[in-house]
Amino acid sequence: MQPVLFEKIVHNEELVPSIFKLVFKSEYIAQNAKPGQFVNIKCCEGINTILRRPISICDVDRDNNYVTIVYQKRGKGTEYLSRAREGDTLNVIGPLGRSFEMSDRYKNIAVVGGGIGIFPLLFLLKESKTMKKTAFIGFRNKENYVLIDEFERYANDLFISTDDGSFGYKGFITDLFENGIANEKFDIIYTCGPEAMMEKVVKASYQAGIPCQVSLEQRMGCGIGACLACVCRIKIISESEKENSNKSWHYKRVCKDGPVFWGHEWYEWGQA
Amino acid sequence: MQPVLFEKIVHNEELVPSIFKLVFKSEYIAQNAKPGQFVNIKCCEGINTILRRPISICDVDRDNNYVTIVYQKRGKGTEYLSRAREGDTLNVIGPLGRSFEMSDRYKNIAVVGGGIGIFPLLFLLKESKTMKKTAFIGFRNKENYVLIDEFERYANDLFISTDDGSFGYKGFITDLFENGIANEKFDIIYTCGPEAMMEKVVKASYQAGIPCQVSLEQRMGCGIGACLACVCRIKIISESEKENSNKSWHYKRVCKDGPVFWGHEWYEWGQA
Amino acid sequence: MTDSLLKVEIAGIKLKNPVIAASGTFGFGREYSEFIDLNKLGGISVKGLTLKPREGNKPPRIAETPAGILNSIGLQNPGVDAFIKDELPFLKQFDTAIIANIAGNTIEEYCELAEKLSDTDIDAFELNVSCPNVKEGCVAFGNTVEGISKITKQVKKYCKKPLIVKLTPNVTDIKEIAMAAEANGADAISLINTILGMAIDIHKRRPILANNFGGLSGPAVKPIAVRMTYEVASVVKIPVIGMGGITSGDDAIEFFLAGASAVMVGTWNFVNPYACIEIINQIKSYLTMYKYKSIYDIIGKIQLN
Amino acid sequence: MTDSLLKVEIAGIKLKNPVIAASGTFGFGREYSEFIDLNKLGGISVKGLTLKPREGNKPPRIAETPAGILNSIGLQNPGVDAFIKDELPFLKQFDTAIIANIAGNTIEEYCELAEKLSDTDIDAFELNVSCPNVKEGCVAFGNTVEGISKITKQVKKYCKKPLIVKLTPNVTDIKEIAMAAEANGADAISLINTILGMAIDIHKRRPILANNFGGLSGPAVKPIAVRMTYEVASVVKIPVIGMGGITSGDDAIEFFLAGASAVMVGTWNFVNPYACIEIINQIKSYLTMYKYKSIYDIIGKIQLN
Ligand SMILES: Cc1cc2nc3c(=O)[nH]c(=O)nc-3n(C[C@H](O)[C@H](O)[C@H](O)COP(=O)(O)OP(=O)(O)OC[C@H]3O[C@@H](n4cnc5c(N)ncnc54)[C@H](O)[C@@H]3O)c2cc1C
Ligand SMILES: Cc1cc2nc3c(=O)[nH]c(=O)nc-3n(C[C@H](O)[C@H](O)[C@H](O)COP(=O)(O)OP(=O)(O)OC[C@H]3O[C@@H](n4cnc5c(N)ncnc54)[C@H](O)[C@@H]3O)c2cc1C
Ligand SMILES: Cc1cc2nc3c(=O)[nH]c(=O)nc-3n(C[C@H](O)[C@H](O)[C@H](O)COP(=O)(O)O)c2cc1C
Ligand SMILES: Cc1cc2nc3c(=O)[nH]c(=O)nc-3n(C[C@H](O)[C@H](O)[C@H](O)COP(=O)(O)O)c2cc1C
Ligand code: FES
Ligand code: FES
Repeated sequence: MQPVLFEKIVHNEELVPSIFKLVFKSEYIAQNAKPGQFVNIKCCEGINTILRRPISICDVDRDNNYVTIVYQKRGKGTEYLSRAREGDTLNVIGPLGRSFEMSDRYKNIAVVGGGIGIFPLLFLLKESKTMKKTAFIGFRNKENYVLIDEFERYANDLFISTDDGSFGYKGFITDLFENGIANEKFDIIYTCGPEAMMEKVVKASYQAGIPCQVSLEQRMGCGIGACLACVCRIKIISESEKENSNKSWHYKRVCKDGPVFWGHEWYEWGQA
Repeated sequence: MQPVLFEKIVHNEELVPSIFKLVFKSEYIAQNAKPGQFVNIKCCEGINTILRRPISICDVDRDNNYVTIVYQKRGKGTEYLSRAREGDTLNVIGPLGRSFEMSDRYKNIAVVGGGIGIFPLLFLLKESKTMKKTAFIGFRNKENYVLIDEFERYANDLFISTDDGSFGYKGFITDLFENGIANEKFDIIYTCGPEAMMEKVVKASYQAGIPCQVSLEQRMGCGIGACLACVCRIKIISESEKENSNKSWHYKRVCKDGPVFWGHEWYEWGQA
Repeated sequence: MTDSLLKVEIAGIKLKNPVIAASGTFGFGREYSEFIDLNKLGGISVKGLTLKPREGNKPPRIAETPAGILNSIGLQNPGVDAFIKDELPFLKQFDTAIIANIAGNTIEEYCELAEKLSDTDIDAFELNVSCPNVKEGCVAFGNTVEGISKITKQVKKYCKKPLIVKLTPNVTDIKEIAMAAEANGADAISLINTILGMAIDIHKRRPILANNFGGLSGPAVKPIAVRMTYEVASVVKIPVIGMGGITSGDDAIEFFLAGASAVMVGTWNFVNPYACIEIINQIKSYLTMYKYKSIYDIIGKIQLN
Repeated sequence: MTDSLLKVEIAGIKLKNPVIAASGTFGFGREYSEFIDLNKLGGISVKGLTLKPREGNKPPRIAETPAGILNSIGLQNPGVDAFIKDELPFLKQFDTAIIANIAGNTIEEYCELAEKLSDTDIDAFELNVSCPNVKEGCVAFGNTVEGISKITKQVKKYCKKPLIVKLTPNVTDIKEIAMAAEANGADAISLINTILGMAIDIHKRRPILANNFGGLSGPAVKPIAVRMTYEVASVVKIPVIGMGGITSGDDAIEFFLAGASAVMVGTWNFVNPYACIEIINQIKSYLTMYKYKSIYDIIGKIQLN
């Protein structure tokens, strides 16, 4: 049985304006989490917000059973969460969802992340046992950028861009990535971030013939696969399924069938 | 203009199980409060509870601008309030409502209180400048009783009862009061507590020809007199009003016309 | 100090801003005048008025529910004559539109109310045919096309001021009711009144309200109110005044986008006596942030998906 | 371990307790079986089934509102055949009543669904004539006396299992709809389905839901649901299953007192996957505290003021 957990918050800190790092102690999640999975958090008691908020797992410390998430304060839920203090209880379910496909076959991996999409990629870099790991991460500007030290630690090559050029390359991270993919034969690409960015990454990977995984976002109800709120369009690829359907796509659940999907399954790259 | 105040909580302590004493700093309320008035508190931010909760003012320290309220944890609102900590902000409006009639004419006063009704009476005893003050206060049992030291300090004579006899007289406080009124010529009686208790007090005072004031409770909306949610039946006494109405009573607002009313105005003693 | 950004006109009445205190939540303005400057409000819709004084329902008259309240005041009011004599002069000291919310047991009563008030200084009528808390008449006029048509047509004859018809949400199809009001002479529509509800004290095993049922208002009803505002605004040409659960400028903007030309704020006044004033300022900030020149730039400007 | 305190019978179906997972919020039980022991539930009403598989509406399909949610799933489901083949055998492993919630575009589709499912192991039908999220049919059958009469009568002919008719709250008078369902053969009534609502993203100036409108559920609707449960229970003789905003045993007790013989729990499962189990325990505590011998001791036992 999967538990609904009530865990102790160890740390909750504003890293840069409106980006918070929260660490909580959870044996169950720390021991079971895989990169790409998320936790679903009740951000306040009572009805001030009701639905749980999905947040990717950014790091786990399996020795001490610490789980780290990094989140942006956006609306009501994350605002409440931002005020949690050390010692408070976190009502959390997880780990949830399909993780990134990690295999020893992939010797040379790349991650491409933008904004809040970088957090699950950090966990992936850390967990990946290969020796060649390249990270492309993009930020709006210098004020937004976080966890650079951690990315430096777990990636062999790190490329950074900011929209305004206040740090690293000025422009889109996809420019750097398209450059990278031209020079380097990656075995797999993992991407998470704004849809427009992921679309470019999927296209470039596809053209280069490299498999690619995307991590999607959608508004969720249950977070466990029961309510069908969180769907996205996914191409029908298997021949048997194609035969049974006159459609080229079907809706899949981000919370259960995803959040990680193969780039080429992601219907028309982006949700039209 | 009357302000909506955001004041600092200085102290919030559980006196006996489920009875809390909360002290906050408020120059406006401390300088303006009169015995019998109440404050109206937003017990949590957001929508977990929405309406403000009315709580009587139990004490003020005008030198230091401290205001004390004592409240019982009953439902959602008081439950939230019970978890407020020192340094938290209290969203409060007050002082509100009509206070007890205190006059130098009343040399020999008595208060009769039961349960949570005793708190406004303590403030009254403290503020009253007369030398003869008798207090009758009733509790369910020994575990419930609070603020005895304070009552001893401000009353010249203190009578205590508990329903189960675990402290003081065993039985209703009205027994002690009916005894008291037989032996002592009070100039005025003030009462606050359960309706059944107040009814007995009003009757006994009436029979003894002593003026009596009651403090009523009702569910409130606005707390300031605008919505007409909190009404109670009040006898029409003035001759001119009687002429204009074919009814013997009209609805008056507990929050604005009360909470303190004259016992003889309180229609049929109790709200039928 | 008027501000052209926020000016709106509803059925010929010029409002300095589109925020009006909702009927029944603001009395006759006296109590809130101790907290805020009434001159700053777009308008005030006064407590529902009847021909004769009314005592209203038994207490308790209010219950809290999740993100909402139920009320069963039952139209306690001093009667229209006392209003004209004692309350209106007070209200007219302020530079804000005064809307007379009227309710009756029979169409004749509504007509008589309209006649009496037409020669006073009020700025408009709000026909309350949607109060769920009184036994006779009232809501019965508001929940059928026939009922609303008849009463609007009759009362309109006696109105020398613009007539706003206030709709009840307790209907299958609010569009047809709104169209019937429009067709029969309404100058504007306001909505929503409260939704009929019930809350039970499980320990006493009785309804909390002495009246057993009450009208639901507050944040809980907002998505229903926004939907109905959109539905009505999309079928009538007359202006729509939206309300139901507004607590902030953001909430109000939802109603404007859905098609409301003004909004009313009810329940939230109880929680925050400054609510109307803060909402006016928040609407202004939103318009300024997006560089709009006028509130009209957002009225009805929702783009459907 | 059954417990006679909580046993109820609805239209001949024996439930070990009166708490049923509400349709559409519990899928086909698989996901929640990872959190709770489905054997402990009184029943499960499965996701609305249609004759053919349905993809449902575009996302986003959910929005949060004050104390509620709007959903516009649009009846995504694998179709009745896949249900019978792939899902029902899984569900039948558990000792709990299985209710097939069915929806169609035409009365014929409903009849065909009833026919197909009649020979399976389901325990009852729940006629979903109240889903606000699909364009064709469905809710149109549910909001008039004629519509509900006709569909109930027709579908009933094909039902070899008890027929529960689920009502929409988006009507002027739910009593007449309930009586029409009863008169035409309904074995029980369940209510309420969701209330039509809308939420607007004021920065994008578009509805949050891709479908523009959605159905409101969750705590916000509770007072409306309790009122309608009371109204319906007081005019029909068949059992009533109440729902709408239940989050706790206390909430459930309100519905029992109002006249419900069982309750369904929907939205709150999302917030707390243990919701149904906790509610069962809380109902038990309440009955025990007041020394009741059976849930029947409180059903409809509200005393009006
Ligand atoms: C699988 C997954 C992983 C995520 N990981 C992270 C992360 O690591 N760090 C981070 O900062 N954010 C992450 N997000 C986005 C995060 O869930 C939203 O920012 C958050 O739910 C916003 O909640 P709110 O109450 O602050 O905003 P509100 O706008 O008040 O939320 C209202 C409702 O909309 C939903 N919602 C709003 N924005 C989003 C969104 N972008 N995606 C999904 N639902 C949304 C909320 O969950 C809630 O139900 C992730 C989302 C998904 C689906
Ligand atoms: C003038 C006045 C003075 C009061 N002084 C005190 C005091 O000094 N100490 C104290 O402990 N209590 C006092 N009370 C009672 C106190 O207001 C209620 O106990 C409190 O509102 C309960 O809120 P809750 O959220 O805990 O309960 P809930 O039952 O969850 O409240 C639900 C709603 O009912 C209202 N309500 C519930 N019980 C009462 C009640 N007895 N009177 C009025 N409204 C009620 C609440 O305000 C709220 O709107 C006073 C009440 C009034 C009217
Ligand atoms: C206590 C109370 C009294 C009300 N009295 C009236 C009234 O007399 N006439 C009327 O048309 N509406 C009345 N209403 C309805 C409000 O004007 C408004 O339509 C409703 O409360 C929804 O808005 P809100 O959610 O902002 O409160 C009353 C509402 C409340 C809460
Ligand atoms: C996401 C979601 C999907 C739903 N799908 C269905 C459905 O397929 N059939 C149906 O009859 N009701 C459906 N409903 C309505 C619920 O069964 C229930 O009537 C409603 O949500 C009120 O209960 P609640 O407040 O406990 O959620 C759905 C509700 C939600 C929230
Ligand atoms: S959120 Fe319920 S299925 Fe994904
Ligand atoms: S609570 Fe509004 S008038 Fe008293």
